Amino acid sequence: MSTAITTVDPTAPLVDTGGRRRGRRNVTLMVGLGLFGLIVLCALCAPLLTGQDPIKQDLNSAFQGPGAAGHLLGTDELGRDVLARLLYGARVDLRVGVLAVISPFVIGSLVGLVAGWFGGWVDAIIGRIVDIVIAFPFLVLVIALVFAMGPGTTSIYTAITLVGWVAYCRIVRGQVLVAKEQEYAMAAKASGLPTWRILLRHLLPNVILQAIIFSMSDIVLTLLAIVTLGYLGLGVPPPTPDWGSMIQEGQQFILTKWYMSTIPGLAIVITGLALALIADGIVEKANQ
Amino acid sequence: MRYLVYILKRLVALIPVLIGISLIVFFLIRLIPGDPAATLLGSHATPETVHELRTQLGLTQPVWRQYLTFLGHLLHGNLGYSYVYSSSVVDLITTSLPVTIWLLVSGTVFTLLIAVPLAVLAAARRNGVADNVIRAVPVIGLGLPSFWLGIILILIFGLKLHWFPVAGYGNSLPEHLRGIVLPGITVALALSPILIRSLRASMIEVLSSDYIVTAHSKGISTSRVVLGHALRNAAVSSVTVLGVNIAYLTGTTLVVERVFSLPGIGQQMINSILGRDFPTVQGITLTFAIMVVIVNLLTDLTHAALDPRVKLS
Amino acid sequence: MTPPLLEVRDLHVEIPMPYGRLHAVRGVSLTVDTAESVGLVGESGSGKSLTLRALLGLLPRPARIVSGAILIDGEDVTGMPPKRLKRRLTDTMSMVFQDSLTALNPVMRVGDQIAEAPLRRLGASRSEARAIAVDLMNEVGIADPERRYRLYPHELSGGMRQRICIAIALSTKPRLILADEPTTALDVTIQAQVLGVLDRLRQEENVGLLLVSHDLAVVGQTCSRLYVMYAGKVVETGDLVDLVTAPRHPYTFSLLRSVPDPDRRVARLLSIQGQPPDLAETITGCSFAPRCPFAEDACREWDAELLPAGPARQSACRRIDTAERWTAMVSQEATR
Amino acid sequence: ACGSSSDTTSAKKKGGNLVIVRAQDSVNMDKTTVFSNASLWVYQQMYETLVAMTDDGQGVKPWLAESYQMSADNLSCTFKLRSGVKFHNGQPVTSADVKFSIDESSKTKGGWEFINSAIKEVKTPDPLTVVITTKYPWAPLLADLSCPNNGIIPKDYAGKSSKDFYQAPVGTGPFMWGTWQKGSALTLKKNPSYWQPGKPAVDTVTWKVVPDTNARALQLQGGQAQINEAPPFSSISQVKNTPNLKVDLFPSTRTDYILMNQTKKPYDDVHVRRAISYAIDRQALVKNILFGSGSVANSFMMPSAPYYDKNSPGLQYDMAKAKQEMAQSSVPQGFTTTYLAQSGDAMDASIAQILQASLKQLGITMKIQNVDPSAQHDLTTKLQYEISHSYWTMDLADPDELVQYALDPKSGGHSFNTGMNDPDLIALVHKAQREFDKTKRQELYNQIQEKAAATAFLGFLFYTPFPYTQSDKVKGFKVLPTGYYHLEDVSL
Amino acid sequence: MTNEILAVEGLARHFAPHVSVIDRLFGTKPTENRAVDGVDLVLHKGETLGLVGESGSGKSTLARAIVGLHPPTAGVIRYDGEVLPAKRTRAQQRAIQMVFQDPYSSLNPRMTVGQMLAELLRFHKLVPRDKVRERSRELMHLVGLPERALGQRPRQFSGGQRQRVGIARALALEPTVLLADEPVSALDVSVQATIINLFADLKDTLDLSVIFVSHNMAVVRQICDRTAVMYRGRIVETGSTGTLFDDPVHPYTRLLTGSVPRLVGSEGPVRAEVEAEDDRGDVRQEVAASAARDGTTPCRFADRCPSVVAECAVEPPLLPDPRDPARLAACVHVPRLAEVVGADAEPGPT
Ligand SMILES: Nc1ncnc2c1ncn2[C@@H]1O[C@H](COP(=O)(O)OP(=O)(O)OP(=O)(O)O)[C@@H](O)[C@H]1O
Ligand SMILES: Nc1ncnc2c1ncn2[C@@H]1O[C@H](COP(=O)(O)OP(=O)(O)OP(=O)(O)O)[C@@H](O)[C@H]1O
Ligand SMILES: [Mg+2]
Ligand SMILES: [Mg+2]
Ligand code: NI
Repeated sequence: MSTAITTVDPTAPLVDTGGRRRGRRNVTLMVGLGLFGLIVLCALCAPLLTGQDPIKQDLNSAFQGPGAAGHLLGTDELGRDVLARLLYGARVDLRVGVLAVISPFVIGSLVGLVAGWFGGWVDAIIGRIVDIVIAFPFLVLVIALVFAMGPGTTSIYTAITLVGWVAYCRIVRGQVLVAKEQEYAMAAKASGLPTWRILLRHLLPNVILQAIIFSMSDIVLTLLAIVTLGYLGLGVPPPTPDWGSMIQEGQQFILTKWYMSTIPGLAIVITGLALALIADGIVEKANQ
Repeated sequence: MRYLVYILKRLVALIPVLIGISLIVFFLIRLIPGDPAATLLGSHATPETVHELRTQLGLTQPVWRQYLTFLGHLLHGNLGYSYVYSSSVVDLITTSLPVTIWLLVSGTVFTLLIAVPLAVLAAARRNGVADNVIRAVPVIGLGLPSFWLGIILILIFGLKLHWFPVAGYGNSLPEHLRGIVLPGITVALALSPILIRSLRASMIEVLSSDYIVTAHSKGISTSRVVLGHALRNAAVSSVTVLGVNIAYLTGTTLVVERVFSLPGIGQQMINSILGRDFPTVQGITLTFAIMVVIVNLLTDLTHAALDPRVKLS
Repeated sequence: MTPPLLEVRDLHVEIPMPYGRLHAVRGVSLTVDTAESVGLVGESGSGKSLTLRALLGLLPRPARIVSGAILIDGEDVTGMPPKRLKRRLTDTMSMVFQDSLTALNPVMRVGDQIAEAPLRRLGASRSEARAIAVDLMNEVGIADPERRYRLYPHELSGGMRQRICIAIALSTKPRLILADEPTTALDVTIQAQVLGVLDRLRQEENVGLLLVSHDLAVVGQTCSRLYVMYAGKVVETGDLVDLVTAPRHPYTFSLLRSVPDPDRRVARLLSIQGQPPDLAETITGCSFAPRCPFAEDACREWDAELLPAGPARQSACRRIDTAERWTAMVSQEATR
Repeated sequence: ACGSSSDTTSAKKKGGNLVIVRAQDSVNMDKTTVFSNASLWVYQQMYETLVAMTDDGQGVKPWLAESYQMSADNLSCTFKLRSGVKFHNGQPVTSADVKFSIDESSKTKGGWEFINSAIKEVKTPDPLTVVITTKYPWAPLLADLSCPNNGIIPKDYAGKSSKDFYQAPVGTGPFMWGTWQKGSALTLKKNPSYWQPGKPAVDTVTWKVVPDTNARALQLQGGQAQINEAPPFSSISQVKNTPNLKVDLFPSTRTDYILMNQTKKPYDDVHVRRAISYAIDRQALVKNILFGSGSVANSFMMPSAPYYDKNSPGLQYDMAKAKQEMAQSSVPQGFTTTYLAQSGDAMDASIAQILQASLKQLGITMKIQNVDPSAQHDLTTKLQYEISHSYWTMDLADPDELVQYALDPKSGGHSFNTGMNDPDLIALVHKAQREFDKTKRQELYNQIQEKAAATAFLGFLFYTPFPYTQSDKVKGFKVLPTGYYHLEDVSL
Repeated sequence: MTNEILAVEGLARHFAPHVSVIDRLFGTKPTENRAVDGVDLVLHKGETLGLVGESGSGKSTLARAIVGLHPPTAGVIRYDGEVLPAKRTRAQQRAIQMVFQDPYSSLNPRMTVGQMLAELLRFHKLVPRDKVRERSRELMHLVGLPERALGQRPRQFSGGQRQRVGIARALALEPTVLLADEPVSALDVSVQATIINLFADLKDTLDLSVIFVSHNMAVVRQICDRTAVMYRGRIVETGSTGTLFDDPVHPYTRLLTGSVPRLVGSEGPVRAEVEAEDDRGDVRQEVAASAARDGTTPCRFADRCPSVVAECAVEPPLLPDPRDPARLAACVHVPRLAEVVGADAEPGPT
């Protein structure tokens, strides 16, 4: 019966008959978390994994290719150890990436929650603001903001927050519009619970999933935005090792020393992959 | 007619958004440290000459006056004069805008060419090897910055293989066509992972829906079912995703234009920011915003054209 | 004697799941004759839909037929190469689904959806296909078919949509329609109309009907013969009136007693205690035994199979002999 | 890329389109106010001066003027114009045009007028004679007249407004105005009736804006451009090994410095400045930043400039001395400071990081603050910075412009934005300006260089050549120490 | 009447789709959806009132308006003799509770049953804090669930069990009036029976007054004392369940009861296959024309009614049946019924 190429999922939820089904392994999520955990671990254990100082210059042994003695991944133009910079850079980037996503996430979700639930003029006003912010291409506005505030991590956080919250707002608002018609929301309302409680306790946990999933790819996009800011000279100030500035510094030598920008680039790719897997895993888990 | 009225409505609805945008642009630019007059005059300028130029440029007026003047000009379709080039901003934009639009269009086309077949394949072979590869590999496009990807593409296809010009935009249509391939692919590589994911997800959802079973039960061929029934439905939800992301990635053109030295407004914008060329930055940001709005409008129209359930209102 | 239009022998369907294999259909055998209307009832999850979809080769993704034979006009089609099999099955049968809104492609004009099979399969030209579609719409009782041809599913009411579904099913000129709860989503008044259409098609066009429902009354109104399914198996079969008036399986009996009667108020409905068995596990003995008030130890051991239970009737109960006593026992319990 | 290169080979001797890729676009063609090199190098192909700088950058040679004669009192100079020279519009060049051109530049505020500040009057006794008088004896006069602002344009802007004129300017140069797509490309056309017979060789010159370093290199390799104006030093060894490409390192007047703001503590302390100056490992900078293509600086003046003193005792790398100076300073324990870096400038970033590492050894914690070029310029000229980096290139064959800018705060530059104000040095600077005797003048400049070095008002870093990568089809391309080039000599 | 606990008078709830400022500029007028359009209804103490009608007739909207989820467009709701204000007091809110239709979406998937109940008990201070768990356990017993259910999340229950949880949630607030919006229609037949039985038991033990919304006529017949038939936002007939089913007065009620499938005994499929294959087209046109002329609202069933007459141009109010004043029907034929007592003039069900 191989002609039956239809793909129909069981729509009727199953009655949970014990631990067996709950204990079902979610390979995607586990691989994603594992990979991400590994990256975090590498970042945390950077001093253990390499004896090198990421900002220690050795101008006499610059530009050593990967595999050079004492420098597994080689050295950069100032003779700093690339591996050490990569590992310590993970600390910076994960922090920046996560921090730069958390505040837009929180702000956007809350605003979206309020807009979706109350509707009416509240929604109309928020909607207009969202329209305006969304009308700017992300990078254009971030660049302009960072220019205005001057380069540096604080500016990057602020700029990304100011621009990034709208995405979360839109996602959450959309979800709330659906969820508030759901009977559990009505049930909460009918039992006389105060609005803030309905919003935070009943709606939020149910609408936040999409935002969390989005935040996974958002972290990557944010890292990338930071890298691009670095390319335009607005990134994390030196000598802090960060993947973005590593790529940016390496990109001057891309034609001669291709690995200098490719190695940190791959680090971002792997992080992106891990986060994408986590996002997929969350979706899978939610559908279970 | 339905579409015309709709477009008209959307344009009217645009007015407050445009005012908001102009406000942001105007005040944001003025927050950027650095004095355009001083920048223009360079190292030998004396405070008096700087002041003179400031007065001449209208920078000594209160900011709100400047804004009103700006708005007034805007209503006449006048975006002011570039401080740096001393030519009209509208002229600057009209010469470089087609390049950017051309880049966006080709980027979108390449995105579709890359993403649609891969997404369909991945959805059809769900959880198979092909699916996993298709889901994992494009992340490279997402994770690697455009300036890196662009250079690598130039190295391979421009210098090694000589398939496409190393850079530039050319002067004739065939040259434009050849010249836009690599930049277009660079944009597409960043955009397609997102589209692949979205399209794959909606394909899977669509393929598991009842009407696909109905179609199968008619006994028509599988390819007809997938392409004729499933893809169009999956496209309905992915069009929005594509639209949002084109808008989002309009910013990428900034970098791509730089790498491929395309004379588009993205490159123009960076230069103008660096040169404190307020009117040009304003004009270009405004243009970007309008482009995004238009992309959104086109998205909605496409969505409505694809999905009869959508009412245009 | 001519072979029946459709015969299914000992059909088994399994669904591989991460936690094991779900043995959802466990040896279903049934026959449908030309122009006959047969009902298949049973509670949710008993495997009715899977059985039906298996017949058309349209099982959902991981599910597959593990054994069993499908005979059309007495010919075993199970071994055919996939392409021919699909053709043969869809030539003979077509299907109508429960939810007409999701069963129709939302972005395609309903007329085109009906015309698709004639156009792509029967080699009709575009205008011929269109004419066929309009005829079919007429046939299922859609007024003003020319105009409605151009509408999209969401622009039609539920009853209309279900008629379109039936027209689509008819578009392949089938001899048998498999209807999976075709009226569950409809209002009673509309339900009556749709059932009327199906019945008229049977009488006038000789299209056989295999109707799946969990609502005994719906089946009862339309069909002449019934199969009752429980946990992936047919537990009782027979002529409708016989089966309803004198059930020969305790599950059928309880089912009949648990539905309220629109014409009469009963003191108390009978509710069957417990849950149906987990289909992922092996079931020994009668699968209804754990819930059956009349079960004895032997019921949990025997190799449950359909036994003859009167003229043209079969039941998978070892204790048919006690059937008369059930009524008494149950009414005692209900009054308690 | 093959296609275009075969085109150019067929026109080997004459003609062809020369494409120069560069990082920045020109700004404006107004010779009186525009300083940007990117504009200068373009408009110099259109406007010519009375005298031109010699190839070694040490003096001037006749150009539009056939000959010139200094008066005995050193207060005036008489120029004889070359006859038969015509502007691009066909109008012949007369002394009236020269007077108009020079007066226009002296008059226009906010531009190059300071160059002409010594000029008292331009007189035109006859159509081919020009007499220029100065307010006081002024040694750099001839060099000043070779400066691009004194390029000769038609009188009264050939009847146009100055604004319109500079939109499509007219001069006598080897190339005429073509098209300009702002932000992207500027093209000049060959002047068919140029006064130097047989020149120029190429039909058009296009300056293409390619901000990305790699993209510029790739375009050169791909044959889409013939000259790369600013290849990074890091790529030079690679280009040397690429067939069909060549590298030139033209001696330049570019010198890089560390700026220290004396109006901020503790940079007012000479010991601190000296300590920092001693702490800079210039050899390492040359090796790692210039990839060997440059030399260590010992003076704020450069070898390619006249009156440079190669024995000037600029402070050199010596950590021990640095620590010693530090110990004598007002902040022996070190201090915290912020380096104002130019974002997007790889060289600046490297200098900053190397300096950061060196200063750490002196107990100085240096933070790096990135700002964009415009803001950096803004902040340094307003003396709102602590320590930063800058460089200088000469515009003319006389050191006075630099010396005055670097040491006399009244020249408008806050002594190279350091806030330095040393009356002795300022007196010496003015004395040197009026000295016509070469040996005496050399003597004065030697003194200035020595004294200035002792104050460590700038941390002299290194002298860099102008790196240019070219396709090997390009012949005759030469860059003067000021960065100027004569494209009429170039052929493909 | 003294024993009425809840009364609805002229209740209307219209939905106006949101029309943006821009659309208004372009002259788009909001089209109102009159989901509930003037309902009069009385619920007596201890009674179970059935509410039937086709899909979209406004049953849920009416129920939600009564619970206070939709502010009414017009009309009042009287609870225990008092008009309910727009903002109900906690006690009033608590007194009228609702059981929802869909057992899958009516429970918050991220809360355990215990948390859900505890939240309500604490917020309404129904029991002292230390008694919350005990009361929760009691509620579980009441709806026939094991105590361990308190620790489970909705997805770990079957449909029937979820519906029990939904009932427990409503009962936790100790209401006097319970609205059940199609509580069994999403359930399997065998499970349906247990929930119906549960309702019957609870009603007796807790002395609840219940409004039971359903489109399943058989279910309503089984548990309701009285029944109201709703058609396009209005009640068209009320009466005690038995009489209403056996002898429907309003033509719509007749259609409804006649369409109910019957297991055995009915003579095959119901007649009305294609709706209104009709001979009364002329009358309908006349009704529409005269209504338009006089500016009246015609009877809302007129366009489908097999017994439409010219008087139907004016929508009749609920009229008492001359044979039995406890029965009301909104049909012009009602007053005439006195003449035809016993002789069924129109073709009706057996
Ligand atoms: N795609 C699937 N994946 C996993 N399990 C499935 C799938 N489809 C059906 N099942 C399971 O197979 C069993 C039989 O399902 P089936 O749909 O045939 O039941 P049914 O009798 O039609 O029930 P209903 O009345 O609810 O439609 C059920 O236990 C169901 O959960
Ligand atoms: N929140 C709402 N906003 C707009 N329209 C609504 C809303 N809720 C209900 N309606 C509309 O009101 C009408 C009555 O709906 P309601 O849900 O009350 O009907 P119902 O009788 O409960 O139907 P069903 O049997 O399908 O549940 C419908 O036309 C519906 O579309
Ligand atoms: Mg089913
Ligand atoms: Mg409802
Ligand atoms: Ni080539």
